[in-house]
Amino acid sequence: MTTKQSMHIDPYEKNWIRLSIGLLVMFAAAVAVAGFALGIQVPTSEQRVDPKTVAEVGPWANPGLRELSPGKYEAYVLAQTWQFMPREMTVPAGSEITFYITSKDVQHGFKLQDTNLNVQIVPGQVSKLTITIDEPGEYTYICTEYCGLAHAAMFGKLIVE
Amino acid sequence: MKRFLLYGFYTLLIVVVGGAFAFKVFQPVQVLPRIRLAPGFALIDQAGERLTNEDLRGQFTLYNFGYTRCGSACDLSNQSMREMQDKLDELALGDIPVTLVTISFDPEYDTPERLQAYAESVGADPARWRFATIADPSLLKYVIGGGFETYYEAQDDGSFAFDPAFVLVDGWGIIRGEYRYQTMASDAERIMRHLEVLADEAINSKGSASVAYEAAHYFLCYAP
Amino acid sequence: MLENYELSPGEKKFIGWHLVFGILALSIGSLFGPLQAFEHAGLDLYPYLQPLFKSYYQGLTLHGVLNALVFTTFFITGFLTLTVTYGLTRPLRYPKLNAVGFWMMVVGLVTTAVPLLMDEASVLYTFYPPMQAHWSFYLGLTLVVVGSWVEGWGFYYTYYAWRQENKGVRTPFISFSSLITMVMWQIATLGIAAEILTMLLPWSLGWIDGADPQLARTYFWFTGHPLVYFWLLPAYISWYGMLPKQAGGKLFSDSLARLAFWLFLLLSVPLGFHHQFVDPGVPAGWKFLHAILTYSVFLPSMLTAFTVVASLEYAGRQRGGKGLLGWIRALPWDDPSVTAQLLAAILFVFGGIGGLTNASYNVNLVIHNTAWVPGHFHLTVASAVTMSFMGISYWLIPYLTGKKLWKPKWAVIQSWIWFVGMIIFSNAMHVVGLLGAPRRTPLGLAPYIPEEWNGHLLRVGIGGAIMFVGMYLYVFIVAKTAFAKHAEPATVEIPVAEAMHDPQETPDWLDRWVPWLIGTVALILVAYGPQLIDQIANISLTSPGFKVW
Amino acid sequence: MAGHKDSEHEEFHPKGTIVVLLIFVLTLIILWGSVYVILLSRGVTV
Repeated sequence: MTTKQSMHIDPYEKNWIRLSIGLLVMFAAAVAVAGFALGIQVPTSEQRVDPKTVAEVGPWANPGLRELSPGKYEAYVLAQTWQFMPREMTVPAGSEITFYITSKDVQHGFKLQDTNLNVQIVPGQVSKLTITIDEPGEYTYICTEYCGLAHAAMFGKLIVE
Repeated sequence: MKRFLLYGFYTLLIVVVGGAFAFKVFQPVQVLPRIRLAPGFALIDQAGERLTNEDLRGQFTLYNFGYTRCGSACDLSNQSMREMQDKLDELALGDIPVTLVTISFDPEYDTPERLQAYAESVGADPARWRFATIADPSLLKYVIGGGFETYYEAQDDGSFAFDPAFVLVDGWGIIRGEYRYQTMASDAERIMRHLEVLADEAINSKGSASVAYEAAHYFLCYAP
Repeated sequence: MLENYELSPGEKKFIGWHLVFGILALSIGSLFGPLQAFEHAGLDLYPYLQPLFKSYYQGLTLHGVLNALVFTTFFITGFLTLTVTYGLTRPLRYPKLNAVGFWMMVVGLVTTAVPLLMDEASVLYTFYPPMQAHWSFYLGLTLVVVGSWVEGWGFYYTYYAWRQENKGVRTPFISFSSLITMVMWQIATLGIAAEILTMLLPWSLGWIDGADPQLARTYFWFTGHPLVYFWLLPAYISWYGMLPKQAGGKLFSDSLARLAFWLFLLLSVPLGFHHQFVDPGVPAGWKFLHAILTYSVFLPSMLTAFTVVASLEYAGRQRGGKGLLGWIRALPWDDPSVTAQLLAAILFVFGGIGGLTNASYNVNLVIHNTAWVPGHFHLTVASAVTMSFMGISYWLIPYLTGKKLWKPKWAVIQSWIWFVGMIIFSNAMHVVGLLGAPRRTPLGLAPYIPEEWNGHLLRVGIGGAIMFVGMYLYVFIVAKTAFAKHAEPATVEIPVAEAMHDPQETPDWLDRWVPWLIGTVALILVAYGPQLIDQIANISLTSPGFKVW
Repeated sequence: MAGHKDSEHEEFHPKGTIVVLLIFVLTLIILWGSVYVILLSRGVTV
């Protein structure tokens, strides 16, 4: 070829690219700080269970909130069409709660309103996440994934006293 | 020359990325996750001897939790412990000893004598499987509930509601496996496989080979 | 050379059929939009539709599948047929191959529509197992996708033939970008193909007892996010390659436009885990990796923003616009096609901001599975994409039919109506999502609605109603144009923007496929390979199917 | 030919574009930042 080949980039555009990259790096840093320094994390992979038997044996046969030691709780939650088991839990303010959530039928979602607890519930998988709630009040947990006709009616309450 | 360097750089890049990729896919090394530190404790065992977490350093320890008046609720858990106790010799663990510890959460009733009798009734080999507890119930709650994160609670009729969980701890006192509920494989099978994986790491991760094990942790090459 | 080229009547007809099916799907799918919006506002009309339509979810599934999957795929394959052939100034190499692809898509559409209309597949457009639709639903979707592949192969043959005739010439931009779009689509849809063919189809036919819902999600989102780019890139083709000309200017930077498209090919696929940030079966490290990769695909969109706005500024100044921002007023706002695309771009700004929020790893926890998400994608697929396609069809349909657009003034008004409705609707959805309202939920029936949501839900209904008017005004204008008996004949020139610099001067590596394809495959292998292999090796087909609607 | 186009290009500085895009960036930072603040205010999730 005889024509001159060059990557012509307008100086204004060059600066725009720099600015864009800088902006994205800044956002990524903010996210990493929140995630890895402050400990606001997303769920990671847990154990796998058999959705056909999970509601019959083991902790989800008798789902609910249990005190491990003072101020430390675990909550086994079973999602099914179209309710959460249990429907209501009560903990003292300042408690650390570890949720173990699974489904015995279709996919569901679990979102504890006004907190960062928000997970997908996939049959065969256990969604595990730990939170600490300091503020007393009634926190609703709702199903956030379409799970059938009465999906809108699927919710429960966590009472923090 | 510049071109040569560039190709060298590309080759290196391909080797590194390809190597990392192959490592993750073929998983020549598998490990268990380092979950968190196991709690410290000082228990009294069935022979009336002190058993502390420090005594169990340098060996693998498998904990489960129960009580002697348990009845059939503990059968499954005890059977699994018994099965593992009997098969320990068949596992490739090098010279690393394994201790099974059952911690009772019923100290009021479970005196060393009763633990001794219970141990005999479930076929425990005293050299391998120890039964122990702490007299102070609130301390016990912090160890089992707070530290091992395993639930138990006294009921009105004197029995206990509890989770038949297992916890696997390595020689540094780090929890490497928690078996809280029935997963796709049976607990005993998984735990024995995991013991071998732990032993493999403890024996082989020395010198330059330790890089491979650290990589396995980094790439989450966890044994299923 | 472009000015003299004219598509054959057969080709025009062929493209026209794509639009007919696409817009037909859109006009049926959009019927359900206001029903959902009204439901949120407290007015449930579904009981009155019995027994024709059984439930909110049947409506929602039809809305999603017909609008987001069917309308887009038909419109895009049709539009790309035009940009490939017109850009290359040569007819399709094997028109029969493309025809086969098209009719496969039509058969697929019908096969999908039947179970949808019979309420046998109310599984929404993500069809997550173990919710189980009738097998014909999965088969139909497969046919639509494979049909689009076949049309893509037709494009490749055409390109290859052109390349033989034109060695050393830069591929004309609109064809170049169309081909990249199609290649990206074909790589991306491998995920959904694997999901349906190896799992859902045999499972819905009863050949295997269970599905693995987690693996299915991973397969689905392998396709699911690049799917968004498959919708978006044709709009970008128009924004880069056509809109500057329509506005009276030139493409500001041809080489950066090409680079942006290569980056879209490279980065569109390996980031699907950002839809699975809250999934229990994916390790957090992989989620973070995909968050970073999603950030990097934001970069070509930033490039696009600059190049497109600069091209428009140039156009505005050519038209006499003065001052820092006076050029905006000087743009041809009386041209319905331009107006639609400009408004689409404005809405897309907010879609982009929301999208970046969604992609931000833990920030996603705040809005995952809330009404924010449909609020967001109505700004992307239902604004940036749909409005651009509306704008395109305002010149494309006159071009194909030879009839003048019916009342261009009304077409301008139509764009503004949609724009206003969308602002009200999407803003309300974002806000109510931040407050915690779940997506995919008939909120009028939910027993847990706090008082503070109600005002926003009312706005959802109002916005939906305005958009409804906008949508059917569009359908009306388009139908009026296409089926007019005594229309004025139109002589439409396909708008193809010149670049400020001769494309022949752009570097050679911007016109070479092999290195970019290798890079794309390598990046996908790194970002997806290990997790996919993990999940496939540990597959547990334990979930039987459920029909829960 | 090429020289002519270059000179034509030199005359055009997309200053208005920069203004438009800076408004965009500002909006982006404000909106994104507000969600980020909500995240931080809701406490730790491990």
